[in-house]
Amino acid sequence: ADKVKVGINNVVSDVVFHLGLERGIFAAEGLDVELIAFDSGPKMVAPLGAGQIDVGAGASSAGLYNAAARGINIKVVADKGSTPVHYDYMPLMVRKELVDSGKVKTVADLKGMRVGSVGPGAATNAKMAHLLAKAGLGYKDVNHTYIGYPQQIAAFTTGAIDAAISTEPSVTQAVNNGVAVRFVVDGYPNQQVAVLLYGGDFIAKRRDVAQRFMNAYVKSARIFNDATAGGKFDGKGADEVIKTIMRTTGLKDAELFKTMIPNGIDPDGKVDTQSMAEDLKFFTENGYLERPAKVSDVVDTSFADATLKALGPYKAAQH
Amino acid sequence: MARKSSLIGERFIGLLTPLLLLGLWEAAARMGLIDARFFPPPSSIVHTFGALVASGELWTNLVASLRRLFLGMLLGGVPALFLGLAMGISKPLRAAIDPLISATYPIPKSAILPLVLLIFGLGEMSKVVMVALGAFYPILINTVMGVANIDKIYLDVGHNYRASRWQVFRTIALPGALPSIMAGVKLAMGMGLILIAISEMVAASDGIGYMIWNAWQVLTVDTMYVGLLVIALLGFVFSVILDEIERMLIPWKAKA
Amino acid sequence: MARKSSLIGERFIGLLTPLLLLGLWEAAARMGLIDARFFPPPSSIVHTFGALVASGELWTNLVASLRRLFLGMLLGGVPALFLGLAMGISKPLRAAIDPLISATYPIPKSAILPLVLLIFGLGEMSKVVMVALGAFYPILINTVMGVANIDKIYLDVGHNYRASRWQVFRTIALPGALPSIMAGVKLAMGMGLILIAISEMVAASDGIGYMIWNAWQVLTVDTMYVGLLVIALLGFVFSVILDEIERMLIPWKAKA
Amino acid sequence: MAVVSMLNVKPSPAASAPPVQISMRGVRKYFGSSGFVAVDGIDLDIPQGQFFVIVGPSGCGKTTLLRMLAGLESVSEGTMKLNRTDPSRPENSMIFQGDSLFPWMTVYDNAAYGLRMRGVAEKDVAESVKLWLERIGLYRFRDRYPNQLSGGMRQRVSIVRAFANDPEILLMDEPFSALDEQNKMLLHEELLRIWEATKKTVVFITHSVDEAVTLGDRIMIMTANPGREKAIIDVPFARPRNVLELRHDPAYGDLVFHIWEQLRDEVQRARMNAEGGK
Amino acid sequence: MAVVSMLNVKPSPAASAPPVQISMRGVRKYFGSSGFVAVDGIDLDIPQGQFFVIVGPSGCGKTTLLRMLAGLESVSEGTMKLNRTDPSRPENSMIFQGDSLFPWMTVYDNAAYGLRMRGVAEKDVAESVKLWLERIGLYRFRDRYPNQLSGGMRQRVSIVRAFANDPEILLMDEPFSALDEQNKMLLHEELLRIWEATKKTVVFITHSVDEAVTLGDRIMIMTANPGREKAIIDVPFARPRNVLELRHDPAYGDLVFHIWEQLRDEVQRARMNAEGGK
Ligand SMILES: Nc1ncnc2c1ncn2[C@@H]1O[C@H](COP(=O)(O)OP(=O)(O)OP(=O)(O)O)[C@@H](O)[C@H]1O
Ligand SMILES: Nc1ncnc2c1ncn2[C@@H]1O[C@H](COP(=O)(O)OP(=O)(O)OP(=O)(O)O)[C@@H](O)[C@H]1O
Ligand SMILES: [Mg+2]
Ligand SMILES: [Mg+2]
Repeated sequence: ADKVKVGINNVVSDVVFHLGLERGIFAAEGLDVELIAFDSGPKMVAPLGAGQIDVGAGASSAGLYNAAARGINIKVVADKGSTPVHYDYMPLMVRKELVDSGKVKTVADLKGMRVGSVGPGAATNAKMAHLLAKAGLGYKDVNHTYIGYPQQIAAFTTGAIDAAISTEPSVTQAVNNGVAVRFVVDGYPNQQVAVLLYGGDFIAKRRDVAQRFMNAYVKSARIFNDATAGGKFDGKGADEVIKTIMRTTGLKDAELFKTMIPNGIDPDGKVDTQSMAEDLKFFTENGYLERPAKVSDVVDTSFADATLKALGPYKAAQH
Repeated sequence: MARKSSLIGERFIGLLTPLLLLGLWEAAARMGLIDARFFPPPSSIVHTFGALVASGELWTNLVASLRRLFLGMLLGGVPALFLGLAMGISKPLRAAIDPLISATYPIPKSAILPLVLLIFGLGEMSKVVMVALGAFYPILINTVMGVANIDKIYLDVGHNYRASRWQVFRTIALPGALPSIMAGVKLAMGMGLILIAISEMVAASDGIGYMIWNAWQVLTVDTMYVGLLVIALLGFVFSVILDEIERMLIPWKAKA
Repeated sequence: MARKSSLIGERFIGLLTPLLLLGLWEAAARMGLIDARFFPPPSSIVHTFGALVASGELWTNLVASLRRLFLGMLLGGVPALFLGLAMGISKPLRAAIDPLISATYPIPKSAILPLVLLIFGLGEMSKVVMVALGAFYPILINTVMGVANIDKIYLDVGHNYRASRWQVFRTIALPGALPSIMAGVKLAMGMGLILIAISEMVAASDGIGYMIWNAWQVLTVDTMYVGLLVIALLGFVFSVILDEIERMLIPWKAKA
Repeated sequence: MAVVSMLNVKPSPAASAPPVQISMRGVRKYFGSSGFVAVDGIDLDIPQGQFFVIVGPSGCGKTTLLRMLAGLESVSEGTMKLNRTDPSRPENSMIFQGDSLFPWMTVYDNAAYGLRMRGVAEKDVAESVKLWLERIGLYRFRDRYPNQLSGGMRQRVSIVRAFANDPEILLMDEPFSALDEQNKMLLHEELLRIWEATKKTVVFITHSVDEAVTLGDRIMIMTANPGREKAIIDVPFARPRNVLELRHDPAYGDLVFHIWEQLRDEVQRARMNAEGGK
Repeated sequence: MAVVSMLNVKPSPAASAPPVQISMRGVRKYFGSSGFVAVDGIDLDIPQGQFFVIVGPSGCGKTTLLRMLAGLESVSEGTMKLNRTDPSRPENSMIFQGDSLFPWMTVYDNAAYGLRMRGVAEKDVAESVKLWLERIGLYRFRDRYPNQLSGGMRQRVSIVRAFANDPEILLMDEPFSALDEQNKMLLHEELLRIWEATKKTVVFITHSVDEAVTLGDRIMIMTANPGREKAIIDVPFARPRNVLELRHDPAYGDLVFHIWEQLRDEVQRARMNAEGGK
């Protein structure tokens, strides 16, 4: 079997890889997949560029474009987490107290407030900018504070932040803890957030293995889509998928999944280049890029296209 | 006899203080003085601890971390010891290397973790190297200081008896600096534990650090505290062991 | 005269070694022996450095970090010094607190950062506290060791002249432990720089740590190296300053 | 408390006998877990104002006894009492055997140590320290650190430190051993002059029988290890004594010879012990 | 190199005169940036096998001179040469003034230090150390650490350390100052016996004029600071000497008195200096 090293973040959306492993989908393609956990996407870039790992579960971010500009050959090859309607796993959260007291009724009320975000140059910031713009605010009309997702719950609790674009399962935990509410859901549909990345060597020197990996990946993605039809963890085979998630992430509370919103993942692996282009504009305007860049610099859809040809389009499972 | 029983007495006082603090915490958590969602009462942590022990999960992680810790301590500590002794004895060597040490020491290890991964790969080696980096500096700095502080008369005796460089190392610099070196080893052990935790957050699938990080990600607060508790216990146990080793290595102080 | 010129000579050797290493790095990067994408040649880093200085960005971040660093060093170092002196003199106090120290020291500061944020908020205080936590332990441990290692005869003299506890502190424990305390301060300064970098990665909008982390996030590698370089330079400068302070505080060694 | 008052009401044997300043009953000292006996059953009363000298073979427990007096070493068995006569002055000051100067203080600061610990005004400290350093010939070295002094100079500074402190009791452990004989003689004279003026109680350890007889009122000869009282000898010479003239007195030679002989026996016994133990 | 061979070919002044082992020409020593002069222009030749004694007031530079001989202190001006006669043995061993035992070694390990540094087989080390420790009466204390010894016992251990090393030249800096007179006398006899048997070159510092005259072939009296040669005196007594009998020789008393007087002048001059500098 061909060895493939995959960098993951041990988040909920990484379940596609675990499904592929557990259900023998990778093995069936003759792949021996090893999953390696990283504590953040950016830490994966160097090993991916240096060929220490072949595949990465990364994020669409300014870093990708800068990496490309430095000659670090990494390509976005498929969707790994996006927000089609009903799948907004990254909603705008607002501190409950502010909503209850009526201080914040619309996004426009956030003017001058403290907003948490996970880091500079992240797609979530572009989303925030998008939401603010819709409410007539500029990106700089709120105060930005960088703070990781799990810490955001703590920050909501102490009132250190007023709003944030957060992610699951932190969102559901914050809601269940009664410290924040989902304030805007589906405010920026179809944003490309998490992506599947291939290292340059993997693409150039092991094309065949890379293609087989894509085939298996898309198969897994379809299982996930079956289980999360309609934006809820109650589709076909949802219970097994939930078990896998709990086992691999260490989440202990099955109740969470009743209200948790799953991430979208295109059942054909398609990358939403349109939202990426819009986000790139945001990165450029805010000075995150060292050099001007184009979306096509970092995207290679040839593998997903070939897989689609081989497997045929996704047909939603019957319940 | 007297010494023994006072030793036991000291150990006893030493256990009392932490227990007292834990008791306070428990009471505060129960009475709602602190936010039990983030600072759960120790009893609930102990409960989770039991569950993790029962499942064998804790043990696996512990063994993985300990292995990395020991290898890293060796890899960082031994060169630090020898380099430190050499720098303590030789002024020119010290002048040449000191600035390099003080410039590289404060470079945040967490920031260069990606570079370490790049150089040493994603496997065990990079984690061991991280621990080694952490252990290296305190042992080196304390060894240099310890040697530099040895009363000059002892070095004079060594030179008068034509001790070779290596003999001066072994018979004067090392034993003379030993108390200071042991303080350095204690600091290094703590640093090692900190760095093992940091480096296991990347490219690891086991270890106490992995466990803590994972628990933060999904906010299973109790598990996280178990991880912190285990590290604290390790720190305590190691310090008791190191104290014992110190007592054995430095008999001329103990018997006074 | 002789001492002065040898001091200058030593400084010179001390600068030579790092410059040599930088030269090697430059050559290796240019000849493609190391991956210049991740280890860009120093010349290119210096270039970025110049740009960041020119834009004033570096200066703003530097000032922010230095402020936190100094406040944190004070907040952690002063209590560590006094507690350390007290523990060095009083055996029961030492027995009571030692285990607590060895258990809390290895708790990874990065793992409890969220808790620190919870307690001290997202503002300056949490960053200062992180630095203070880092500075506290090395100074404490080295002070305790330094005092415990003072030749017993000096304490005998103190007692014979009926020095009060405070006087024993001031006239014997403190000066006697000073070399060891200074080694602790050096270690603490390094730790402080490390922790300032770690804590500025969360909930900060300026500071060298912020700059480094930011650069990693968006992969502006040169900027990241500038950040690391600045920290290294700070480490070097502080150690030179601390050496100078040591020379002043410990004249009885210098004049020997 | 009760003991002290009892001592006070007890009728003195001779009308003018000074009160007892130091009293020991069955004082023993063991060391460590091995139970090595360093001092074995000393009974002794030293009246206020007496110049008491201890001689004995090396390792017999002289220093240990003095350290117990100073309260620096616990008494394993028996009782040891120091009675105060003038609570305004410090009880005792010790001149330690060997180096005991603080390496981190200059000669001046070392000499001023005791006075400063007592909170004496800096002006008075300066006066007293200057006086003493001049007497002992070290005033021009006042800004040096101990490691810049010779062995004898260091010893002289530690003498100044104790004397400047003006205690009730002076405990002196071979204070003159590293000094040349001329300095020693000058200091003998100085010491006698001061002692006669202030009538301090002095406990003085020496290896020099000449020194013992020249200076002391009473001399205790100790046995080799374990240290016991072998003999106590009263020195009959009148005060004030002239250090040089004394040596021409035939009684002086006899006394020195007598003590010398007793000591020789002890040293030989100590040798025997050592060889027996091999 | 050239110098050494020149020395070798030079015809000896007297046919049987032993070769010069130590030669100093204009040796000066300044300390630190202040330029304090500790030793000021010493010219001296010490023949092989001579027992050379240095006396002088406290702080006159004796220790400094000895440390320069041992190579532990640089010579600020002038030349100092030690000529080897037997390269198989160590050149010199020093008995330091004051404490110099390693606190982290037992009595035994301290005593064995020199031999071990030379790589002597452990069996031979054991034999030699045992012999010496027994001679000096400390064999039963061999497992103790220095802080468990009395001052005199520590001094005796450091004597053993130097003697066991069997060097060509013995440098002794007040080796007997912390010893009781009986131990001192025993050691004097021992030292003379060994010296007569081995004919080592000895440079010996003492404050005791008796000790100097009893032991020495030649005595250098040094001036008070800065240390210069005041006089060099040949000791006329025949060898082997009996330590006790010697004292009854009237020539002995005269010599002691003569040296004593010269020393007293120096000490007084030193006092004057000190007061002049205040
Ligand atoms: N490291 C030093 N720095 C400055 N001065 C020094 C140093 N060492 C010694 N001295 C000075 O040099 C002089 C000679 O010192 P040395 O120790 O040689 O005297 P000594 O003859 O051995 O006296 P003693 O009989 O008291 O031991 C003294 O005045 C001393 O203060
Ligand atoms: N801390 C200790 N532990 C064990 N034994 C000790 C300790 N201190 C002293 N001794 C022993 O007690 C005995 C008496 O020692 P002490 O120092 O009182 O002798 P001393 O009469 O002052 O001798 P010297 O004239 O050589 O100074 C010695 O045999 C010594 O080895
Ligand atoms: Mg003694
Ligand atoms: Mg001397």
